[in-house]
Amino acid sequence: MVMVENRHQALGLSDDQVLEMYETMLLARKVDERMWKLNRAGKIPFVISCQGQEAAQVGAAFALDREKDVIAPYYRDLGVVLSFGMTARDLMLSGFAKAEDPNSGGRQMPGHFGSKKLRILTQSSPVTTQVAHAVGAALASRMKGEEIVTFTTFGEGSSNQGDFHESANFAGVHKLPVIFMCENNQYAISVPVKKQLACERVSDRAVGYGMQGKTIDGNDPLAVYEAVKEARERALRGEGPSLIETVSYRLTPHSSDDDDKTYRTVDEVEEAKKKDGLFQFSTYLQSVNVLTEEKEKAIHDRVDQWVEDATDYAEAAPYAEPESALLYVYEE
Amino acid sequence: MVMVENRHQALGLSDDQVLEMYETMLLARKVDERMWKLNRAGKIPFVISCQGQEAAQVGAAFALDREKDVIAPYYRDLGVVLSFGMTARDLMLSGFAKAEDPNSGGRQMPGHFGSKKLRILTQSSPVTTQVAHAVGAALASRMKGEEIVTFTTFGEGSSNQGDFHESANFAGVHKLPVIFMCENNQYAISVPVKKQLACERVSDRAVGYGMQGKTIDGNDPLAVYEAVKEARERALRGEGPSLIETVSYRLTPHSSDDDDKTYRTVDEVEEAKKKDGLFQFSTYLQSVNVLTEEKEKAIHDRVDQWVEDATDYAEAAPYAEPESALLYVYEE
Amino acid sequence: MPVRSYIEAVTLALREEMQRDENVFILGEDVGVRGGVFRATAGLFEQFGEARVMDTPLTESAIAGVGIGAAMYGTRPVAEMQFADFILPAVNQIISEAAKTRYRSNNDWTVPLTIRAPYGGGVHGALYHSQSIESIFANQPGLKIVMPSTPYDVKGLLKAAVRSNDPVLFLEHKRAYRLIKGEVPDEDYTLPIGKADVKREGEDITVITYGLAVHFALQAAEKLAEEGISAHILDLRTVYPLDQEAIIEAASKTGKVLLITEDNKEGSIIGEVSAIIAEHCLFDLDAPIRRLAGPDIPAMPYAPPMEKFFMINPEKVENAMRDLAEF
Amino acid sequence: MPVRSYIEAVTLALREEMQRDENVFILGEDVGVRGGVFRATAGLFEQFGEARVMDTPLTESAIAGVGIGAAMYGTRPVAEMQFADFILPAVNQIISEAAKTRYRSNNDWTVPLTIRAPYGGGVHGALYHSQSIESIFANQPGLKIVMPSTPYDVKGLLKAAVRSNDPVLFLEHKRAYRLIKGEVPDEDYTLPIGKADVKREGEDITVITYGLAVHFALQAAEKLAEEGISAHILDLRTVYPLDQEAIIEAASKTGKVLLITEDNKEGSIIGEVSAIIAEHCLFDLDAPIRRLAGPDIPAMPYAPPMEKFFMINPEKVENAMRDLAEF
Ligand SMILES: Cc1ncc(C[n+]2csc(CCOP(=O)(O)OP(=O)(O)O)c2C)c(N)n1
Ligand SMILES: Cc1ncc(C[n+]2csc(CCOP(=O)(O)OP(=O)(O)O)c2C)c(N)n1
Ligand SMILES: [Mg+2]
Ligand SMILES: [Mg+2]
Repeated sequence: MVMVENRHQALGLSDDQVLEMYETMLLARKVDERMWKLNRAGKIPFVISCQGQEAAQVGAAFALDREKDVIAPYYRDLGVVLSFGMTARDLMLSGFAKAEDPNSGGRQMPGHFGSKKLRILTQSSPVTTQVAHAVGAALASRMKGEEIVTFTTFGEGSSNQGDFHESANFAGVHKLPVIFMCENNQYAISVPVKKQLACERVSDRAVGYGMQGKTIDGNDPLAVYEAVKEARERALRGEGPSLIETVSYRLTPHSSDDDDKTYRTVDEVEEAKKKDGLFQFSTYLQSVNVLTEEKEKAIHDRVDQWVEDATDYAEAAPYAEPESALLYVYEE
Repeated sequence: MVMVENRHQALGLSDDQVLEMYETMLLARKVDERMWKLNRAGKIPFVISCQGQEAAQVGAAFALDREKDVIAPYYRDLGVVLSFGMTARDLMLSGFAKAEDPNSGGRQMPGHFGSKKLRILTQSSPVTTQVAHAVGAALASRMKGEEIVTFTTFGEGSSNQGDFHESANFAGVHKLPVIFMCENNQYAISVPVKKQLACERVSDRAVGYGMQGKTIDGNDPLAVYEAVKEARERALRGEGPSLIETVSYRLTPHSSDDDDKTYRTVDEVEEAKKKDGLFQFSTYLQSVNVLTEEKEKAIHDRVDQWVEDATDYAEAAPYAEPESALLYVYEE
Repeated sequence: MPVRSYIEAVTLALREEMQRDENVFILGEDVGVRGGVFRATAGLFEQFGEARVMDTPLTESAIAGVGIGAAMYGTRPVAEMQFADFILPAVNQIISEAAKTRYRSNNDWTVPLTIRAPYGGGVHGALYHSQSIESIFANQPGLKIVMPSTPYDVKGLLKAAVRSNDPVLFLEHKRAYRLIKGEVPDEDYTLPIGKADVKREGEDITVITYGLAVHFALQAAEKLAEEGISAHILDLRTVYPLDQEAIIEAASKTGKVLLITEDNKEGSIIGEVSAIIAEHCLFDLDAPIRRLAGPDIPAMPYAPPMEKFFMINPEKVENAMRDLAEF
Repeated sequence: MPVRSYIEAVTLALREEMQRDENVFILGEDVGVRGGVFRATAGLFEQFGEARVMDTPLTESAIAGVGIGAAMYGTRPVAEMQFADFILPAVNQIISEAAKTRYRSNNDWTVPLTIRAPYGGGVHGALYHSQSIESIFANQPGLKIVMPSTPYDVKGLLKAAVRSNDPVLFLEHKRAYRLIKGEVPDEDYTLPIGKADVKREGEDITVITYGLAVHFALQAAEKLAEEGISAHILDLRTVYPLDQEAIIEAASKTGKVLLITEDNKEGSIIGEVSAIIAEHCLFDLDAPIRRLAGPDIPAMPYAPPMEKFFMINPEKVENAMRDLAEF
């Protein structure tokens, strides 16, 4: 067997921690896959996926303080919210739009995360608005003298929105403890990155906000972990925000309403699947003898069981009463 | 007398051309000064100034094709619009809000330039919207196969607006023939540049749009001329947009409604006046024997006469009829 | 006459106008190879090429703003907002710029720009893919807002919008896209922007509405006819500026008026319709001016029972019409 | 009781709330050392320091968006938009985010954010420094829009806005800033958001309005009283959501209603007021519901004769009131 460098120990991650990371990535993937099946079976109207981005999401989330930090994720961030305490059941409740869905009580589409308890700011659909909220939360946390950072994510297409620019600049000027992570998955629906941005890397934009910018392999959770950890430390030292771009590939169509064959080839997608961060991480963990065959099987079984339970529970759960739609417009 | 390098000939500018540039700068300054006097005398309700930015404005405008190029200037650009054919009389008519004002027929405040005949896109007050219009005009001109560029300007504070980001990126992706010039005058009303931007230079933002960025001494019309000329040539060669930052200083309060003593010292302003591009250019022209004492006097006399005539004409001119306010909401 | 769906009428109108005038071009998110997420621009990229069917970066303010600049320069851009809900980042460009350009330049510059956007609910779109957004813009002189109900009107009004020398917000009900079909001639025709249209003549009650609800009202009218109730139905078609004359005429005709919108009730454009009636023909009325609208909650939730609770539907319309007739 | 100007009441309310609650802070353009371009925050930077009176970059969407994030985190930001006209780049953050946060999170997250903005004309502000912008937002459940007319109301309502656990758009008439003075107690008090206020009791005609026009109506009422005409004047104070009960009561009382706004007529919030009346107390009316408003042109031109032509003023109000009384 070839000797592979143990990278996670060098980063201060224990074997248990990386296994937990792997399990979280797998759970995100499997919840997502199940959602597609449910959608194709006509049981839920909509899915939007994390597939291909779990490595970046979980790598980043584990670099944060998951008990204290605040996050403003975007719709693909199953891996992030699972790391922050959202459960498969919570996500399935959201997929089925049931009353018990902690994100919105079935009011929002799946992928619109939010939980005060878990410090996940509530999300909307118009892209990039959350970036400003993250900056606001960072400002408020610093005012209150709290030792935390705020972490926000968005797609590369969304990095063109005015709100990204205004928010990044605001954070730069006030040296706020916030981390901007752009999950570059090469497409904004059908539009490839070269028609979205003229710069080589999204991280090239960092200098315009006086902040550090880095582009990282988004299929490598440890590389993302390292970058986010460093950004977090800099933020806590008062050195301001960072912009981290993680490069990977969107393995599914944009959403269950999309047909990606109209704008990209099956070959291109198959090629990208070879670099899938989930399998790469599994291979790495095996190569450093952390993930044995039995362990892999145990993890898969556990995750499958969670997904199964979550689906059954959510499908059987009740909808909110129709008239409850009138509640919570204002404080009551 | 000390020998000074003849910089303008090296740039391909004739003596007559640089004298015309100087005269235009002086005219802008003197129109502006007169507007302040009229305001303080209670004759016009509002002024917003070009003072301190004439060198950059006129340097840039003369590098364009003033018979063909399209411009989307901002409210301080007296030097630009005078170079493009607006007259002192036109500007005074606008200052007095008279019917004959070619910009708006007295409908808009002074500083809101616009003239189809002169290819000056009509401007509004919300900052930075014109940047998108410039990009649109560049797109349309390229569609029509015309060999022109579009030129737009804005303040450094305004470079933080979402519209700057979205428009610059759009132009970068589509390699449009447009020049973005940021007139960095160190303040956005009372807010100094270091509280507006965290980057060192506004031009640091260019890389994020895959375009060339340059920071130029805005008190040196020849340096600005050179940069804009080069940007224009690149645009016409299909090499896309450029971002040029001209650094100077706002010599007046933000507007006639402002009191700059509340946020900056008189010393700071006096110090900046020493670098005033208008006087520097006069000194240069004298040193290369282009501007003689007689010529200087003749120019001053001519400019004074124009300002005088313009003021008299505009003051005596009639307002639009009150009911004419109802006209031109839609095509009639 | 060929029968076409509402969305086919959109595509047809765009194709014809692009053939007719090379200054017409399309810009928006995913409008190119993808043909739009609803496929309203399907086939146009293939027919007219990338330069005239342009995928833009994901930036609504720039889509509107670049469209405005291109329109000022003499082209006729048709900008697509992917969902009406996502027009909001472009509000400044639309209200401050497009709407005011002609006026502020004293008739010197104009913005012949059409902005298309799919609006409306009933498609499991939840809070941010279901909204009615017309009232946000329905107080902006210089702008026109067209909201057609039938494929025939779509074609004629969209072509008129593209040819208009003023900016037009053209709002298409996304649930109507494939649900509503109707005869659409192959010939070139336009319909006048600013004119409402009587979709059914009647004597007992007047229904004034627009968009998908026109069809609900027409269905209900058929049923009520069997009960001996005759409904007059006015389709506003242009919701800003309103066709005051047609509104006054329709209201006066029966003296009993029901106004319907899918939007939240308070502040919707039917409030203005009511005000016009109360101002001009109050003494012709035999009943209070009724309004049927969505509840005042932030658009409709995702869960089907709550979505259904929110949406106007044929039953709600029928009941409201019968109720009014019985007043 | 001390007499204070309208703008002094703004500053006082802000100062008191900042003293009362350290979570209250101010952000906006030039609000710091400069004390605001109208000087509404004058002295607060000196008293509370830079961290709580924060000059932001020139970016309205970020001002609103950062305010929203900070509010979600548990502070009470008061954001200033330098002119109401420049709130438009922030529309997406205000409508999509602030207004919908409580609802979309099923009551989990809230946005206790106040956004202040000077609106209104008559100050040589031309098209972009004179606008009334309330109708753009007056169809957004989750948001409240307050537009006070007197210094007393300013203080009480602004303090209530800061303490509100929902987002409030607080619109201050910039011409009222120094023109309108009135008694403002030193004591801490708040006034209820959502409640209209009878500013004058009367029997013959009802005027319903808000902002600066309240004063024009009060002046006119004095004059008309000499002619034997008694006017009842209702100040809406909160223009969204409207105080329906108060509107119905005021309209029913005299049966003759004049609605006044400085905004363009079509699509202004007084259309909704009219619709409420026409829906609930039509048979109490003795005259058509009249509206006095600005013409439907894009805000007011700069040249004084055209600005005057646009603006509501005491004479126009007096004439409209007399006219109605004589109906
Ligand atoms: C303001 C706005 N405009 C348009 C949309 C529709 N839309 C949803 S996702 C998306 C593409 C996003 O691309 P990117 O930012 O790269 O993120 P990705 O989906 O690839 O992760 C678009 C156009 C939206 N949600 N919000
Ligand atoms: C969208 C918008 N917000 C606020 C204003 C008010 N305002 C006018 S000029 C200005 C400062 C502009 O600063 P900068 O961009 O640096 O240009 P400068 O005036 O210094 O030339 C502000 C805040 C405005 N006109 N538009
Ligand atoms: Mg993407
Ligand atoms: Mg400046």
